[in-house]
Amino acid sequence: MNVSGPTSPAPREVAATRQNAVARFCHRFALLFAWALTIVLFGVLEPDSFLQLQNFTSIFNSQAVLVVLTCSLVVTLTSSEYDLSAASVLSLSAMLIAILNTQQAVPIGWAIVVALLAGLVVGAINGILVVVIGVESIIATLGMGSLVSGITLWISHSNLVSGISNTLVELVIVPRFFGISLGFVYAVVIVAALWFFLTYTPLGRQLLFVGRGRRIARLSGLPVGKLRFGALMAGSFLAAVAGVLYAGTSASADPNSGDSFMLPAFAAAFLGSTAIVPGRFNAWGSFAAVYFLVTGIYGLSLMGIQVFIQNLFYGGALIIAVALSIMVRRSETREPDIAKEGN
Amino acid sequence: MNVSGPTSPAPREVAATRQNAVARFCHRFALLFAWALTIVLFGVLEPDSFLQLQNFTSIFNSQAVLVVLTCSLVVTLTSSEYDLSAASVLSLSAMLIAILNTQQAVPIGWAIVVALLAGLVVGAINGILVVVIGVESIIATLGMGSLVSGITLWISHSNLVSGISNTLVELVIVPRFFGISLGFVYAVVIVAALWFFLTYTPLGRQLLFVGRGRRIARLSGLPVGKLRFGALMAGSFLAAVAGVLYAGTSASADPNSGDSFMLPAFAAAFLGSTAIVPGRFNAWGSFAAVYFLVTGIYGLSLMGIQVFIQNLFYGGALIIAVALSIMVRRSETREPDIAKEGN
Amino acid sequence: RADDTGLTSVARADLEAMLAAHTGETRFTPPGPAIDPASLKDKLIFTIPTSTAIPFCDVVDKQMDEFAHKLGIRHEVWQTTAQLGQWVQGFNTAFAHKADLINVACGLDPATVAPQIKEAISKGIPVVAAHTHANGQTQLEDLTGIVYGAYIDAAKLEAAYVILKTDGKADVLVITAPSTANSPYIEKAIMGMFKQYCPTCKVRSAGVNAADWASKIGPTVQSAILADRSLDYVIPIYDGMVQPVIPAIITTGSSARVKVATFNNTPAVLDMLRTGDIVTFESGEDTTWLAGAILDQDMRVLLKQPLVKNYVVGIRAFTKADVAAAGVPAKFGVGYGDAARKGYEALWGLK
Amino acid sequence: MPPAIPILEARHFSKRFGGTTALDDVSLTIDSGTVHGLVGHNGSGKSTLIKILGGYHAPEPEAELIIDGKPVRLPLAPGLFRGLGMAFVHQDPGLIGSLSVVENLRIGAIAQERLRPIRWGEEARRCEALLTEFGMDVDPRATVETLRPWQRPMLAIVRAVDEIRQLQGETGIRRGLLVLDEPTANLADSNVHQLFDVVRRVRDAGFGVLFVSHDLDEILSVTDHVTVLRDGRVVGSGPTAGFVRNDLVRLIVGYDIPPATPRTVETRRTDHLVEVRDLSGSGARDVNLSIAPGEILGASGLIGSGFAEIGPMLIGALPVRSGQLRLGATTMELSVMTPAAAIAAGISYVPGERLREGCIGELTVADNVTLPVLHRFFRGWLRTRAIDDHARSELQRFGVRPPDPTLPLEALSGGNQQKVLLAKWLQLSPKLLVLQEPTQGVDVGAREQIFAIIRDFASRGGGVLCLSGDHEQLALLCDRVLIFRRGRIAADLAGPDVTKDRIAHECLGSDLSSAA
Ligand SMILES: Nc1ncnc2c1ncn2[C@@H]1O[C@H](COP(=O)(O)OP(=O)(O)OP(=O)(O)O)[C@@H](O)[C@H]1O
Ligand SMILES: Nc1ncnc2c1ncn2[C@@H]1O[C@H](COP(=O)(O)OP(=O)(O)OP(=O)(O)O)[C@@H](O)[C@H]1O
Ligand SMILES: [Mg+2]
Ligand SMILES: [Mg+2]
Repeated sequence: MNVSGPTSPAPREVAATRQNAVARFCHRFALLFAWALTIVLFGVLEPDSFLQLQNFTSIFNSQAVLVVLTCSLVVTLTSSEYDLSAASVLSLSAMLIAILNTQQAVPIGWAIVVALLAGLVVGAINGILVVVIGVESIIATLGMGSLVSGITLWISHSNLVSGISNTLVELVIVPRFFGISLGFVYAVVIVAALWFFLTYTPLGRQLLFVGRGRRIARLSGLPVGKLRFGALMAGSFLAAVAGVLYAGTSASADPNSGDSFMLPAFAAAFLGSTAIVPGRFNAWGSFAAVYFLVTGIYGLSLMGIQVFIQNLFYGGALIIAVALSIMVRRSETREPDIAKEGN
Repeated sequence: MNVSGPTSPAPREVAATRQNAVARFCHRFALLFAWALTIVLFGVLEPDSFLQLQNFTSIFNSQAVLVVLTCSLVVTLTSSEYDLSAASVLSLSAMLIAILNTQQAVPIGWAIVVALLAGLVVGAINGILVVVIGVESIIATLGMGSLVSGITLWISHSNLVSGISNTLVELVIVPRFFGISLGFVYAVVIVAALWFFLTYTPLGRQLLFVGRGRRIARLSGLPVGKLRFGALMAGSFLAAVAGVLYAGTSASADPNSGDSFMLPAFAAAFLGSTAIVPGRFNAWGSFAAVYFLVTGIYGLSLMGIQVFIQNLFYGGALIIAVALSIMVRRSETREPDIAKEGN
Repeated sequence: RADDTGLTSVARADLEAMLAAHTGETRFTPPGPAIDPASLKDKLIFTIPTSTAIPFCDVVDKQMDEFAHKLGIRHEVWQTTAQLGQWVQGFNTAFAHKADLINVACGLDPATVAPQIKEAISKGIPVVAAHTHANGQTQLEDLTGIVYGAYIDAAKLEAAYVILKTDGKADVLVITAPSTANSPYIEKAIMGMFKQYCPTCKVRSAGVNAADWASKIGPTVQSAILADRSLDYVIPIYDGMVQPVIPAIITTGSSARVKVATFNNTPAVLDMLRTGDIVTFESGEDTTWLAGAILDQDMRVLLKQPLVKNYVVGIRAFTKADVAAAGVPAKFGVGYGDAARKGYEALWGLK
Repeated sequence: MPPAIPILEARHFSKRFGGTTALDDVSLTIDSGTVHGLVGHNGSGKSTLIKILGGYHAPEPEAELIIDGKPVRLPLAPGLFRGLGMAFVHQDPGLIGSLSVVENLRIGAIAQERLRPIRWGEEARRCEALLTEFGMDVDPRATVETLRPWQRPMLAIVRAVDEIRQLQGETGIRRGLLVLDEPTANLADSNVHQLFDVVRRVRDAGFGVLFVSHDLDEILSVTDHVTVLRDGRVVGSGPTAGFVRNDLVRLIVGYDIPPATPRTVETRRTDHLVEVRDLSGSGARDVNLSIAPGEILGASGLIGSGFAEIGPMLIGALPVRSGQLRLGATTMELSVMTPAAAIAAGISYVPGERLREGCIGELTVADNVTLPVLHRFFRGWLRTRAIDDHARSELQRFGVRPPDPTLPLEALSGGNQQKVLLAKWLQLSPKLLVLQEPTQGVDVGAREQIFAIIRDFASRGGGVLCLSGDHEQLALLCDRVLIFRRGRIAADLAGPDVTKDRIAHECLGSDLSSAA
């Protein structure tokens, strides 16, 4: 059957909407260029100390926890849910491992299993609140975050717990190949798996549809509730994995250990959504964002620059990257209407 | 001109949409009942220490900062923007007062003016990012929050600064009438003004229209951009006012003082949206929420209960209140369609 | 003569002597035998503090820089903002820079970076915990050396001051920070003092984690004041906790009754002591002494000489009477005199 | 008599959205005391023109606007249209669902004030009176989303008319313009008559009316003057009396459309492909229907009569109290149906509100088309090239212009979006295709193509259920039409009875009989 012909509506100038491939490429990889630029900049400023292989392995090794926590946020953000309890789950997971392993003499393997299960339980409760009852995710997870923190404080009597089995430490932080630790390998594997999941599996695409248009997804036959529930559980699970890496990195757990990761993780997820697949939360974009931010901060620390500059760098990088990305996309595609501009 | 006629559509079952007045009343005042219940509960558990006038005046006096910060969030949330920089603005405002007043010998009045202006400037930058450039508010204000924190650290060299003029302290925290301090009076005045503004002024309603349907607001001839810009500026301004109260409360400023208010303020704003005018962010609801939460925490610490219970109370209260409110509203209105449930 | 509350004159004398020993400029006593740092030229000492945003850490680091410069030793401070990843990077950078010694400093609990410390030791890089432990606190086995924080001395001084000030009728709230490893030891030292010198005093403690200081100390203090009408002292174990304590006292209308004694000599809190009437007592470590002590212990490690045991530095207690000596407005490192600097320079054979 | 000065003169209006030229040097003059019709195919620029008048879009710089003889600066500042005497009913009626009826009705008044306190009690009473006047029994404090679907467009019309009346009230007869962008698309017939009544009164009071509709009969019956847009250009304009229906059609599509011939199909069939038994819930009661293979069954009725809810109910998108569906050999309980189960069973439902229910505008055409069949392209991983190829071939098959699967779907015009939706659902090779208003807001040319697609599907043995309030479309497309009244099937028209007039008559039947 072919129904096209002279009767079809007038064709519009396609060239204009088809985006300029070069501009698009630049946009996709702008964050990587910025990262490269940061490296060159600090390489010039600190030629002796910055441009050493060991520096880079150290940058890579030290951020596995943040990368995995960011992945957790990418999953939930893709389904348009905010998970503010992720950091608390990280703390809980690390603390469970510490307490079970050091105070209850539970073998480290089982302790990890319990920690991951705890992540799934929190995810399930989030799911019940958000999907079944219908509480907005930002509210439900704000509340759950507070509850989970309370539990972590409770089981730890608010104490730092140290002395986690060296097995875990070996498996996470100790450098192996060319100075790269297994923790970084896990983080890369998780990022790659997430990228594959979101890009190349039906489930990942379905999650995107659920995030962009819940009603449409449902009418298209997607099990929207299950997908949202699943995303919240997967997000909490990944946060718990980040907690395991934390425990392995520090061989100890602090009841508030997760808190300081929350802002960097959200910043990296947002920043990452301007790169690689601009406009979508995506795994490699977030990965690049984490290491761009960390490299910048690392270089600043290396130069002995005061801490407040780090805050300025963080905030400035996020704002500028996102603002530029929006302006580029606007000029690439058609002119926005006034309402989109929001005037 | 009369255009009605016999052709009018079939009558509807009126009883179903006209909501049951009793249930509605209960819903509106449920938070106040919960508050009363908390008071009765602790009154019974701790009869000697809890039920004293001074307890209540001191509960009231101590939370003016949180009330005003919550008002700031109510304004921005009404226009559907998240302002994550509010806490940093609070810190900046308090720090400016401290530094100007103690280190630069600026009279306290002028120091306050500068602090409030700084709030407006941050609000304007937020406005430019969000309204003019089109960055999502949650991202823009996350970045601005980090930037503003950096500036606060910078100007204070990360130091706690104390010695703010006693005039301000007198004007804020010192108990006056029946043990009530002026700080609480300001907070109540701000809440009442916000309530009047949101409920009875066209401008307040315009903000709500913009928050609920930006496109439609624009089609209806509202200056959407200006209103959003204004909301972000007003929010930052109120956060700066909270900073002034903070400076007056503790006669000193810490570069990170605002951070710990962020979660309580969001929790109170969300919780407050389940009360008084359920379903909308509103001033008195938030006021009730702040004092419900604080009374609970206060009673718990009076009983010498450990800190973790406070976290449990916080999280639990938020989740339960919002979940209940949603379930009540669902049963009040008509059968929801399945897609809205999001299953 | 024993007065009505049982504060014996012996006890009173003890307490007064304790306070007197810490009043005025610090009196330096050499920690051990002199050392010869000549062989340490161009060695690299790498310091990782909890957070360089903590001004106290910053001042000590600067003072260490100054000493190191005179000694011809290289000293690097890693800029951090209290994040695990940054501490780990600090260690890796120290390895990359071929540091000869690493200081885990200024409250950074060695337990949180235990794997990194182990790695450093296995690489043959000694690690010294500087100003993180209270005396008597259990410590990580891997650590090469320790310079204690003077937490215990300070805790005892606070208790002594409060007991004396109230003539043995104290009613005290101690605010602790359970998530900090040295907090329980500080608490124990305070409680021990009261038990020893004033068993009839009423003392209780409440723990608030550092993350919650700004939001939860207020209600805690308020409810304690209102629950107990005779409460007269609040002892926040670190002076970083003082800020939210003040409004809690003012709002309850009890600023004439309830006072504060605390520790760390943060300038802003010394200013409160000078200009206000709620903070009445504060002590803190001589920062020059502390900087010298850390370097001194570091050099003993590098020179493979016997380490100083129970290395604690001197503290100075301020009351309204002499707080002006800390500067107007107060500054870090002011008011301790020159003894520590001269003492160490002599000990190390400089000049 | 029309006065010398026109109420509105738009000159050289152009508007480009990136590469799309929505308006190309359009000039338009509206005299007071006239109803000015504006017609054109989908995407011809009607709504864009109207949104420029409302200050929503900024036109290209050469545009001039003269109101009442006075030039006005463009772009119009937000809300300035009120000062110029204009009131609008926009294409999507411009209501905020989560807010109350009063707030929505008074949005205009609220937009003009700043700090003067609002007296809500008074406002509510005023609105109640206004709604009663228009025969609407609606609680002014109810939120708009709880209203019945047909009440919402009516609310927007009441609001605009009220705003126009305010103008009249202030200074006696005043000159102003009521702008209606497809106001009848979602209205019940009775409300359409009511609306025309209002439009004529407004005109007679000396105002101008700009009236947009795809229904040419409406245009011919209510307007005094017509302007036709094609591809953003004015291709014809003149007094309505000077046009016959076919002239308009030719101007709109740019060529002649041969008169459509209704399908002549054999009479009743007994081999049922689909059977629905005792379906009740969501406004429909005891519905029994059956569809033979190759049959196109229509369903119609007044808005609110329950016919429109049948589609969502069959796939479990609206609550069902009871009922069974037999499709081939399988029988399903409808009260536990879900869209996923319906799709698995071979039912495709193409919803009416395209961008709200059908597809996600910011995602690509390929993403949208392949969503229900993603698993077909998953062999270890999703074959993205295969996805694009598949989407492209589907677009070509359905004559989507341009057939580029990588464009965001919102870049297509309404008719093309509808074709994409059909492609999305027909690729599943369903046994039963349920369509809701398949050509709503679709221009005449695209409409023919869509008809052809549907007929082709049926001719291969599929069953079609077409839910529509467009009687002409049903007459052209369907073998049989069920008429709903008050939630029940009231008539079953077949063969020669399937005519536009007969359908219209049967739809109103119950009202006529109950009034009698
Ligand atoms: N905000 C926008 N951004 C980009 N393109 C737009 C925008 N709004 C409209 N267009 C394009 O402008 C053209 C004209 O659209 P318009 O909505 O004015 O058509 P219309 O005549 O009202 O059609 P319909 O009969 O379907 O309502 C279309 O090609 C449409 O895709
Ligand atoms: N239709 C409505 N939609 C939204 N809010 C409303 C509505 N009607 C009333 N309210 C809310 O109800 C509260 C008070 O309304 P009320 O009817 O008492 O108004 P009023 O100012 O007392 O009017 P009057 O004195 O004329 O009766 C306000 O919070 C207002 O926001
Ligand atoms: Mg249109
Ligand atoms: Mg009234």
